[in-house]
Amino acid sequence: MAGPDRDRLSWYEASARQRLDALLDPGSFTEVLGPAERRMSPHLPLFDLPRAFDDGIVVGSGSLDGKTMFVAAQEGRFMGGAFGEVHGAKLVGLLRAALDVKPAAVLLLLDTGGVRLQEANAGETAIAEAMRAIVAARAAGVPVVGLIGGRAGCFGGGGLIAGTCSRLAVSEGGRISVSGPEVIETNKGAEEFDSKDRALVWRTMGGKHRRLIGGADAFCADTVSAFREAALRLIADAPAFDLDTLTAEQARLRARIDRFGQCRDATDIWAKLGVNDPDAVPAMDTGAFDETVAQAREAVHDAR
Amino acid sequence: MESLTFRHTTTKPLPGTKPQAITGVVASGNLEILLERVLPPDACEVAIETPVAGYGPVWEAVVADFVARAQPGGVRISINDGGARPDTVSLRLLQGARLMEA
Amino acid sequence: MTLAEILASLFPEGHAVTVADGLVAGEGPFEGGRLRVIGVDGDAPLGVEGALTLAGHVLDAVRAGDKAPILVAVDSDSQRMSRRDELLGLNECLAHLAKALLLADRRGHPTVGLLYGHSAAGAFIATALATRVLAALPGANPSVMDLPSVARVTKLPLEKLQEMAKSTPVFAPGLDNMLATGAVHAVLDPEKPLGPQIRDLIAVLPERDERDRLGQERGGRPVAEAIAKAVADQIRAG
Amino acid sequence: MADWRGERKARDARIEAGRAHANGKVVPAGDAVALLEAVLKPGDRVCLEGDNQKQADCLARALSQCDPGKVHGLHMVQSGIVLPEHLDVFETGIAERLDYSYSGPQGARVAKMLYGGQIKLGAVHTYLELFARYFIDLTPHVALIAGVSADREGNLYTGPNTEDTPTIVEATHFKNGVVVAQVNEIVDKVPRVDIPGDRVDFVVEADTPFFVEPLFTRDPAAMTETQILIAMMAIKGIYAEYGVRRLNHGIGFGTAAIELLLPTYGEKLGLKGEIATHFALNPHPTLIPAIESGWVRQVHCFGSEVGMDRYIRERPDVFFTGADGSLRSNRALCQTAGLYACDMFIGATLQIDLMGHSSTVTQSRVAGFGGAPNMGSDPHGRRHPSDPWMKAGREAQIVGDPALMRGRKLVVQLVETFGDKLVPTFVEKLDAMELAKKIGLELAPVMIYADDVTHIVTEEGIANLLLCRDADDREQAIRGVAGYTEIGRGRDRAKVEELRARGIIRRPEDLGIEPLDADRSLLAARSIKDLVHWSGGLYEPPARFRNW
Repeated sequence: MAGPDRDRLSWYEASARQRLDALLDPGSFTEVLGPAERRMSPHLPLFDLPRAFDDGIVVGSGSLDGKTMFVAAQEGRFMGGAFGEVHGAKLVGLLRAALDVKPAAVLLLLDTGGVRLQEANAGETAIAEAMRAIVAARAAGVPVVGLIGGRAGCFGGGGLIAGTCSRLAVSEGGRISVSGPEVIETNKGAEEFDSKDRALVWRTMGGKHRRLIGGADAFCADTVSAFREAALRLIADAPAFDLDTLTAEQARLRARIDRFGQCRDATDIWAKLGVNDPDAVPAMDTGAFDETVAQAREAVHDAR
Repeated sequence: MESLTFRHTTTKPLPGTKPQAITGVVASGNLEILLERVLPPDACEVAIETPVAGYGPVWEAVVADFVARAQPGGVRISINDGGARPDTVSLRLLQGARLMEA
Repeated sequence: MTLAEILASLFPEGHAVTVADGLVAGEGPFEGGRLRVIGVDGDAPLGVEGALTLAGHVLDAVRAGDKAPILVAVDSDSQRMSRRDELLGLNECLAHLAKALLLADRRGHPTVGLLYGHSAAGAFIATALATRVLAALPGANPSVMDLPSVARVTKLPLEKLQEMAKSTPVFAPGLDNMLATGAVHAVLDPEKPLGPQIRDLIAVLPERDERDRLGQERGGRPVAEAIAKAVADQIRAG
Repeated sequence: MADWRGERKARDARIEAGRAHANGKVVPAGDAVALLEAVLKPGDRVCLEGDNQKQADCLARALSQCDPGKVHGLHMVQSGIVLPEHLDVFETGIAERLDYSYSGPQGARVAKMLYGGQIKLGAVHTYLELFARYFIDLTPHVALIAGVSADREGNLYTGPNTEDTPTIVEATHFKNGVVVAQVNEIVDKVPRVDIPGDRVDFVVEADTPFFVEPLFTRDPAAMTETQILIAMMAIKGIYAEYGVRRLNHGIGFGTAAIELLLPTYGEKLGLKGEIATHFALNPHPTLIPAIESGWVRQVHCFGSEVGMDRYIRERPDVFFTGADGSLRSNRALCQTAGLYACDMFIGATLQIDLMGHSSTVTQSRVAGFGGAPNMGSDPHGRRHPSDPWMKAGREAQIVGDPALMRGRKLVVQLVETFGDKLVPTFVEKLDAMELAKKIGLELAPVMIYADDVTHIVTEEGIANLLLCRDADDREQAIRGVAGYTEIGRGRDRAKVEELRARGIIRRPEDLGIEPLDADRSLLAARSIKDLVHWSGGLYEPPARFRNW
């Protein structure tokens, strides 16, 4: 295995543990309720499904540039990173502790398909608990920053958690959405959404679209170091959680719907945003894309 | 789910002092391996939970070869399997041993 | 109960709550002050416009500064499943609605959810589950996914799932299971006036999020509370 | 008086009948059925063009819609059974006999229809064999082919996917047959003439562009550590060992991993220019990093690959291109090149038995092998020496006069010991044998015969079968790399250690390879997007391979 060389380590490919190891200051990570404690799902055996020692989420504390961080990282390859009872409760416990301890920030390395169906009610409720705890931490002045670039994306309730964070960093591979492509296709037909058209999937919910419309605050190359730099930047610049922020968010989202509500495709939105060659956006490298983002005023805001 | 446990005696303890390590992910065709230095220095135990029934003899052979090669004395190894192929199991076991030796 | 019956029971002296495109908004006299009502009616899906409209009402209430309680009445579908909604950032809009409710709560508005029909997935999280206390009426039918769909995804026979659902509330749809999970705090009595029942809930609003404790007591979430507490304790201890 | 022009007259009559539906040579798509009913006669030998890549799909649909009362009992002689229509015609009686060589996606249905007697099978050929028989005893009466565009004279532009077309037209036109081409558009002037117009009798303007399967695109994101380990062993233990410069790769992930390791691992070993310089190979997207790093001098292609056209256009020093700039592929010539001009074939298979016979046929699927048996065989007609060929020959030689020794082609099977769903690759007996018995094939569908195989590479090691001196050596060499399959666990451990001492079996450590170094970070590209970047944006992958 390659060591945690954060400049080379692909966020998309890395495991939750590899991401944390490389993201934080070397050797600074302390896990709580780690795998040796074997706090595994009490429910998966009923479905004859294999369990994971950490139930697919790694939580603990560490430091980033010397500042204390609380961190949670979902493992997108175990049950699609989905929220089960133990998985969700670990996140909730971490967020609740943040309210008392007040670390410099909480970093959520989201990589999730949403709720784990085999434990759906527990997962759904845990997401609601997590959102309340995020709001409490933010109101107490602790920034909560989401980092999204894993293969499971950030779907279902995970998308709502992302929308609750102070700031979000996303890479090209990262997808943020409530209903997944397959779910839309299953319910509404392939005419509504052809989930096999992967270019369409990424145009509609991928990192570049989210960044351009202001659904995420930073766009990262697919390396751990890019996410680390973005996290440091975003922590220093996190909006407060108060009436002003939500009033601004209301106006921001309302304006988005007014302006782009008639658009059929992301490329129509990008054209309206002033992007010269919308069809060229998917192929742009990070540098070219950053220049494009700089032209879209919707991309920069404190309204979250 | 099928549970398997194999116990071996080794000629020496696994080098290094790291108390525990984990590698791999429970996913289709993959597995996670947790290693803990909690046994007497000449003992090794491997406990497996697998959703694929009927591969006991294969697991036994894979574990025996690993123990002969790595001599992981003192280590308890716990495996959550996601239906990994034997070569992947071997690779993860070796990766785990290397992590413990670090 | 229908929404009209609920409103009649809540506001015997009349009210100004209206429904448009499945979105509920308005207020009525309540305990010497007023009770604001927002919600989703008629099993309507919640999309980007609906979420912003409801959030707008909540933020207006916060700006009014009267700390009046807010009732979130819900009989909804799931989130609206469409390419357009996702293109426009449905996750932000739904999260914004939830944040508006959580802000109102923090600013002294008691928030009470009232589940009287269906609700599911993202719509459920953004509305009923974002209140301080969630009540339900008998016959309410919250779900994450219906059992036939669960059967399809998990590749387990429907009969087996139905059997498992009897002893394992953690995955099966329905009010009883959501109650056992702790997501729903209480079931109201439709035979009695709803106003006093809501008043009583507000009188004893839980200080902290106690849904995991309820889930533990009721057996629907056997380990969540202990896990969350263990994580919090250990990390506080450094 | 004997009539020496009977066939010629019959052809003229067919063309005359077809002219009723044509404006000159041009036939609208809507009249394709009527055209075919006019030019076809019951019992005709018909070549419906289609292989593992491009398909004359518009003409296939038209043929399947013909009236079985008018058109029936056809003898199909075609490379590929790929589209559903290729088999529909056997259900309706339009066709009766079949000689073919490849049937990837329709393999299961072919097996069922053979078993049910709906198809009278001649044989499952290799591509070259079938092409050869077009000129001897399976000459088509009518050929239905596909091109990109044509002018009104019938001059045909095939585009980068020329593939089988010249061979089919050669056999049909020059032996009194009728050639019908479907094209995506009729133009005033074609970009280049791939088939001269006087060889094309009718041109059908298709309703949709002809279908091409992106069969040679392997997503680096799906490559495993095991495949990388195997690729490392192949590079160090075979490519470098024999100095293989001229070669052909299969289409599996193992060879794709090799392509992606050349600019990284190969570079580290100092092998640039020493190995893998000249290929008979389709334009694999995974070859882009090696080309861009200057490893690859020349590539001749059987066909093209979806999304590679712009890239190829900009790399004429590497690929064969026409005056119009686009790729010129040719399956028959590239197969010949792979057979005679390459020192090595390396590719995967699904099953290998204890002798080393291999097949991709399973009990329920008759896949057909396309070109693999041509690539993966030792051509006894070869007369030019080369270092790898001579070295392999020396290793295999046991007795006799060294002056009369000839070389051997390296035929390497690159397999993981278990396939999907824990299905073992190594077996006592090939499923192909069982299938042959079940459906009454005279010849079991073996892809590569044991006596052609020189090496087997698995994650456990390399077995060099050239060095085996008897049947026991050979069986234990195979068992010795068969991992934890039943075959592998049934090895004679002492014998395997002896083979290792003789260099017949080589483990990763014998090659100086640490299995734990087999990491995805070694891949020159780890995603399709990386390949696009390597190509400078010239590679345009199909939507299904994108995640951006």
